[in-house]
Amino acid sequence: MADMSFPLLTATAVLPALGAVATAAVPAARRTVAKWLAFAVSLGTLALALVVAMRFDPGGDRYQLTESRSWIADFGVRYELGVDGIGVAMIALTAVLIPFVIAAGWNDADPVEGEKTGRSWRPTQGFFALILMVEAMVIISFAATDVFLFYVFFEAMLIPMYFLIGGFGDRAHSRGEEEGAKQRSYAAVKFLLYNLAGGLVMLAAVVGLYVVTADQLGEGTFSLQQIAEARASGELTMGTNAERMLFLGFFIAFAIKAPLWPLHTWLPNAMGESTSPVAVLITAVVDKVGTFAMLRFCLGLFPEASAWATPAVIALALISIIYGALLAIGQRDIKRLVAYASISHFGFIVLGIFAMTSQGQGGATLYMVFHGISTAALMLVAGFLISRRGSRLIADYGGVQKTAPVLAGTFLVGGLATLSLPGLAPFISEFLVLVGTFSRYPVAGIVATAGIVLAAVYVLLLYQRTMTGPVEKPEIAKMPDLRPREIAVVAPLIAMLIFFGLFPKPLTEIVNPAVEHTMSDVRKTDPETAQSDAEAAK
Amino acid sequence: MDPVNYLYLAALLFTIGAFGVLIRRNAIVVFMCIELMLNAANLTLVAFSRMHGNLDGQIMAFFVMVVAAAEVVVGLAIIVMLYRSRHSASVDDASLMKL
Amino acid sequence: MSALNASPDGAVHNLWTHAAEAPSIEYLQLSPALIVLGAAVVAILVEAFAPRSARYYLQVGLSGLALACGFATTVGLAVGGYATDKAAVVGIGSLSVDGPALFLQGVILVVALVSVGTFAERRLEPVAHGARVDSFAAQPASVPGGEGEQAAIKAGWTTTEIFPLLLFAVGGMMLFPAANDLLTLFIALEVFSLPLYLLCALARRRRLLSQESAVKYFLLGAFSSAFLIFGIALVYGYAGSVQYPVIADVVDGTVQSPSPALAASMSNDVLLLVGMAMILMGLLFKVGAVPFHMWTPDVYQGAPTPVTGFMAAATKVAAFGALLRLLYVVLPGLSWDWRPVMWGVAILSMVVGAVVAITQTDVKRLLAYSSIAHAGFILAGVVAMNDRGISSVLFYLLAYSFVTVGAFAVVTLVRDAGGEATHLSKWAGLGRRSPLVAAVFAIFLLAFAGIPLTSGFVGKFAVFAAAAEGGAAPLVVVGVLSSAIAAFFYVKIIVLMFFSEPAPDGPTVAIPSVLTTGAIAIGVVVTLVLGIMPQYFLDLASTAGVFVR
Amino acid sequence: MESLIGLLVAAPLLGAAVLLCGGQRLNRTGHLLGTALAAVSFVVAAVLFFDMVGRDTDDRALHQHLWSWVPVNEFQADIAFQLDQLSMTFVLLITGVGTLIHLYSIGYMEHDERRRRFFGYLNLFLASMLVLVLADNFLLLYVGWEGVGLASYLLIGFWQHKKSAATAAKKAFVVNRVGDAGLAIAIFLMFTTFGTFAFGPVLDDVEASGASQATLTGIGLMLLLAACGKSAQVPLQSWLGDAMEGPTPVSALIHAATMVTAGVYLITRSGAIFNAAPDAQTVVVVVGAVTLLFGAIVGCAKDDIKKALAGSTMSQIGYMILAAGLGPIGYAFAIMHLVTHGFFKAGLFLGAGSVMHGMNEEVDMRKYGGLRKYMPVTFITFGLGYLAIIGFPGLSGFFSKDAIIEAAFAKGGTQGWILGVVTLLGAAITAYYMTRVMLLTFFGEKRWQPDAEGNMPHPHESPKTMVIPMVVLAFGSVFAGGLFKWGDAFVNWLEPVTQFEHGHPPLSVPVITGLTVVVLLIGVGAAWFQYGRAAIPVVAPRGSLLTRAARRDLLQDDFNHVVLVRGGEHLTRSLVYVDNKIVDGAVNGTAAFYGGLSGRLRRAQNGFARSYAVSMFGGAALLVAATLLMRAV
Repeated sequence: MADMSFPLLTATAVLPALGAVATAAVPAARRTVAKWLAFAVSLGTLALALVVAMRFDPGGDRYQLTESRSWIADFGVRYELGVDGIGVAMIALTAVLIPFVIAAGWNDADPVEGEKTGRSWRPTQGFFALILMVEAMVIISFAATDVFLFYVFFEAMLIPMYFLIGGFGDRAHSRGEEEGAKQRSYAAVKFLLYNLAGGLVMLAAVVGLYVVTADQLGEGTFSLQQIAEARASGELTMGTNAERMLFLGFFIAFAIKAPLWPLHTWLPNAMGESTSPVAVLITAVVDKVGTFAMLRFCLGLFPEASAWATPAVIALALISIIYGALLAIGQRDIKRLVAYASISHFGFIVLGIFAMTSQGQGGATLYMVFHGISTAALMLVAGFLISRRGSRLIADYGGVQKTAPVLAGTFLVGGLATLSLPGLAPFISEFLVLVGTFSRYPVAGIVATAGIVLAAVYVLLLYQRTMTGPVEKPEIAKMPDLRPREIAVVAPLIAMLIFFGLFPKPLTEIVNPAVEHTMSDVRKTDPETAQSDAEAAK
Repeated sequence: MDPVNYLYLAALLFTIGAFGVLIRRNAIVVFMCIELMLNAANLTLVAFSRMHGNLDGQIMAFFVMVVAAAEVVVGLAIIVMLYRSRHSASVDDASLMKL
Repeated sequence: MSALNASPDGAVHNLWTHAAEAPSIEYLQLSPALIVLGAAVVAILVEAFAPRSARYYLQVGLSGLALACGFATTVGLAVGGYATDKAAVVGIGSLSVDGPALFLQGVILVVALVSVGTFAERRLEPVAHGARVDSFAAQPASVPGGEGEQAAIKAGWTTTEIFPLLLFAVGGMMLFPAANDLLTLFIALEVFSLPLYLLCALARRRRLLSQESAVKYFLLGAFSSAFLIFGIALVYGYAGSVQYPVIADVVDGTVQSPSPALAASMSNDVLLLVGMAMILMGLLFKVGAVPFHMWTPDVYQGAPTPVTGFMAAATKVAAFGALLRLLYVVLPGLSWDWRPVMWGVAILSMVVGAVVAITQTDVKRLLAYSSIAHAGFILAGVVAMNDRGISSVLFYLLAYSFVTVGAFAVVTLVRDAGGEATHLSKWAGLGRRSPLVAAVFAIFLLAFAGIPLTSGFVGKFAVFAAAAEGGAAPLVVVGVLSSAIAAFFYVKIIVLMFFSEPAPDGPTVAIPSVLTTGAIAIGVVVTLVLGIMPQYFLDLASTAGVFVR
Repeated sequence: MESLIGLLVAAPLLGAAVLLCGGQRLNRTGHLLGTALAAVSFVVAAVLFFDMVGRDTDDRALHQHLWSWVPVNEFQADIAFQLDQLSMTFVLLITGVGTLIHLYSIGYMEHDERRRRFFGYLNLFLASMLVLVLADNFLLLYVGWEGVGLASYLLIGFWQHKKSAATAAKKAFVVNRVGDAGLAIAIFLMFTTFGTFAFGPVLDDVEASGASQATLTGIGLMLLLAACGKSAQVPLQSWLGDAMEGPTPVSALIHAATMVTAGVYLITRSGAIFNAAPDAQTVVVVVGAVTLLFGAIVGCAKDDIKKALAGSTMSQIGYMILAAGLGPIGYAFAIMHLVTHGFFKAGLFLGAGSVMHGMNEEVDMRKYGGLRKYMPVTFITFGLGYLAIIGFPGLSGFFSKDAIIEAAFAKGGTQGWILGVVTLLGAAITAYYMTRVMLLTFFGEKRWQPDAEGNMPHPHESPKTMVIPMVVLAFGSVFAGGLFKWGDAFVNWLEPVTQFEHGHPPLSVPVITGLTVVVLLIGVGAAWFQYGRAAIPVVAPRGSLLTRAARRDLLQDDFNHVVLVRGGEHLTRSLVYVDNKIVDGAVNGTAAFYGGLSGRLRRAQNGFARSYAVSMFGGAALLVAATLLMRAV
């Protein structure tokens, strides 16, 4: 099944990895070279990702562009790559966002003057190298169809992320440079340990999976397809409890990454302390691995257990939606506000996944993509704002749109996307998730709908407090508007939001078949409508 | 007489030695106690050798003695070194490293 | 001796009749150990007769050569099939040359070879009176700070005895996992322990700490070996022999026509159980498992760092090898009795090691505690009681030993006026000042933490998988949780190195010679290769993972 | 012809895009472009209208399918337009009035440096509003629905430097969001019930769909909730008053003529569902009745001319909702009143704007007085609008409102009587407060006050661009009703879409008409009695309890403030505390726990070799004991 043609997916992942190495190797004095190199590499990766999207045939097999080599035969681990529509969408999202992240973070990692460091200390090179490294690892984990392979990169990507968060926070901190550094390393450690703990729980489950397969199939395997086939043919039957334990092991790890209430508290710290491009990287790219993995691994490997856990998961998702939104309203810090908003949105994604309807899961997938874009837009503009004023506190702003109308305008568009205004992309995904949920769990659907009202509240509160009102503070009176580089970063994002808001078909076309497969994994079909009942009755 | 008694004696010696290690401060004495434990082992070996009627035990006893001798060499060297540098052979004084 | 217990009846008579004919010794299979021990003897002669000026070079050359040859022959034997189908019990039944033995001997030899580099390193210490010196005392016998020491330093003396000591230790360690009877086990233990006691005492800086560590190590080590030998005596009393196969038969009760004495003693399980427990204690002491771990932090901290690295790596390898053979060859029949105990020890080691390490402030102590936790992880693999258990432990030891040697080698580089700056506060901001060293150390830490793409992760997975297969799922859970705790302090160091401002009086990173650089490089390479492309070594471990019986 | 429909939307959309992204260089010409594009849209509408009239009644509806929007197997949403008589009516109203308001704004916003953006927003509004009325499925309608919400948000908050404006804008959007949520849920229900939400399949044959009565009622109520949000009906009316913070043309276009009537459109459009769900209809009628009184009462108490008019808007829309709730006997009249109201209310607002323009943006009517001499045109046009809204016989308001009152009576039974009386009462109050406005503003002696800068206002007639629209609208206010009534032209025009059945009121039509005229005169008389003769204090007297309540929008705003705003603040604040101290506290607590444990455990490592020996010895003992124990058990 694995066509041994050109390993496109591997190439897509390897290119940024090599780029990372090259970028890191650029001499300390040649910062600009490193920046352009990294940017070029990210564009190259984008090109490859687009080729992947082109080569992908929505009508074809479930997994395409597959590669399969033996890796650690001893554990039955194979280097198996392959993408379904969802994978393609996520890889494309990653590849699209990274160039923006790099461009937005252009000057975020320039070394501070008067910092006594060794000759070979190269923060800028490191920054961009780490970003590319994360991209490579994320792409692999989106493409991996071998559980172990996925796990390896799911865990490994924590390390570069950890350095990005801990090493390159906002220079501006409301409570001074010193406190800032402390907060930053706290956030980084919290991020790493929280996710590592989740990952280790998952490791136990992975070991368990290995034992189960080894026990029943003679030799252990982690290949999604093999396991699926074995289950289908009845060779492999997990005991109910075993399956549930394994499911929990996986789910907890993903719920932390996603993050789902009550395992979310690392996100506000991480997003708050890191520079906004890194924050985008966290919430728009890395966290998506969690929700993606729920869709592919939790449902794919443990359908019965997923069905068993659905009520609880939906409850948690609903809590996340409402809780996240309410906390976002209560925040004083712009970035933390966006973080809590993201928590609310991840609630929607999880809700859609576990609604187990094609609208819900399709919507969830689109949600991952669109939330990525919209958060990127909002967060990056917020970053530009913060870099101008040197403060993250909402109270330090007001009346910005008088002095920097373009900044305010783009910020508003980002905000409107976040509250999923119709006509912008997120609306479609959110509506699909809600419809999908409602058609199976009406009450849950209605509760979740309350989330859209709250979203309006926190977004517009933020806009009102920062952008409108009289200009009272001198820093704002002389605040410059967006620079060309910054406009170049935001404009395409907004364009994408509008385009997909009106014409999401390119995405839905590749996502729908994949969702059908997932639905068949969990042996679910969409609920019947009264209409069709009536027709059936006739 | 019943060789089992030798076992009891050996066990007694071993226990005495062990407790000596636990309660005595002087490094030399502690070391002597360890030697005592080794000899208790020797006694046991010999006794069992006798009971089983093969010579393995006795031969091993010789080995143990040699080992003990070697330990004396090394041990005394170390203890003397300790004594010279701190003018005390108390084990408890050597407690710079803790926690 | 095989002749002796071949026929339990009429022992005295046999002694005479059999002593006449010379026993046959399989020199080929024994050659690795013989080479090393022989070289050790030669090294002593060098100490005796070679002029001071020449000794250093002679010793380094000799040790390096000997260890290299030893490794070569080991590989040769393995290739020659002595690890698998030609595996045999040799030396009149006292040693067994088989897969695990050769594998572990190979590991020990390479570790030792690398350690020779760190032992011989002379670039780190500041030049004393025009002489480049290593990190060992000029004249150990002299009083610290006394004029004797001053004179020795002025004379530019160095303790070249470390090399023969190292060789003896290595020889003992090679015999330890190969020992096929309890006596050899005991002898080998002493042969590698005694030199280590001495090596611990030889630090050039902070000699009081060094001596203290030596005393503690010696007393406690002797204490534990006393238990060991007493346990051996009891088991001998039970089985009437110290040969593994024989004891195994007796334990399984499959011995044909036992003599009346044996029949009598066999009926008394208490002998066996108590003896077994004491022997286990002796071995667990060497691997540094809770509650026999307390020497580890002090000794690791006080001993000269190159010695610590060697000891931490090689001793664990040797001791776990012996433990495996004992449990898998001699006592499988008793597994119902010792498995629960070992479970407890494993859990304790994992948890205590990880938890106590959190609050450590000295790099070497911290690594010591982490080694305790790792002993716990390895024990989890040991108690699996299946083939994968053996191979996973072998692989883990391979991975762990190189990470350890490398890590301690890095520790030797970070120095300030007082020698090595081992206090963590000194490491603040190291990443800013010398990113390369910090990055390398970070890699080792991540490997300790078991992050994917490092050898540590593969090892951990192998061990846990074996344990889970062996029905020890709870151990896996505990292991996972304690590795989560452990991750905390590994991360703490990384934070310190990269994210905190460099201390004004921070240490400098010495530029080492090729010796240490090589050691560290090898460590990094092995760590990454075993992390990314482990297949070959896993195969090696699993083919080697069969004991000869 | 179909292809033209897209153009209706495209023109203003293009305008919005160009004006908002164009940047400074368009500052000088932007407003002209915006107005021109609005006019284009109107012309296209006219063309389509005459084409439609040209075709015979049954195939007047036009369809334009642009592209498939969101296809996820069952769930199929298209970007497709449907132009039938109902849509057509709205399109004409929107583009027509819209164009006039654009024209008016040229003058009104002359001195605002952000005029370009203002016109951009106006165009955006037109586009969204047209999408709303042209959509052929509820999801696309939803897009327009929130689109106008956005435009209204931007325009209310146009003077963002005023805190009050920003707040009002946010309030409007959020309150509307509540309604939007209702619309969303209605769509969910439709999807789960009919498997689609396109107008055709859903509305054509509701009975056959096998949908339960409960479901239909649910859908109806959710639609009503949406309507309440958009059309400022009780209980979601609170935003409309504050919305007057926006520039007056906005109030005229969005918050009088077009957007606020979207609710009426929604209910009329989905009439099929309401017809099948009588309970829902009853609720609609009740909401309408309550609101028409509520708004009227509020209108009586306000001294701010725009707020007074806002109250009246609420109440007039109450009429429409009520009519729509009556079912087939009411739909047509609802729409008819909607159109006429569009004319005269827009006219009134523009007049108000013109007055404010002349009075240094003063809005307090108590500081007006005697303006008829100074701004004659404004006076006349405003006056005509006034006569129209109070339903002076012969003017358009008279016909449309009278029709609704008849229909209300025709509902039959006690319901019919109650509704009839309510509508009559409403008519009386309307007459009262509108007369009050008229008197306070244009009659009596000057009560002008210097503004903040201390310079006295010297009122003057507004510029041409402002006057023309007022005049045009005045014409509409006068004649529209008559034209519509002429041979029931309007009813027949809408009949194919909304159905129509003649209601039979218990009283004969002339009687009802008589009654209306009577209550009208009563209202006017009362107002003259109070404000016509006596001098008016510049500072409002304390007034009766009701008056004071009415000034504060009958206290429902205070209710919202206390319950929702304050409550919400407390909730969020406490949740933040919970998140930091409890949820996150658990995390940090675990870390702290291990730290403490570690600190305690490491004390065992006390540095004394002998104590280490003890632990070894103990360990050995344990080992032995354990092994023996294992054997024992």
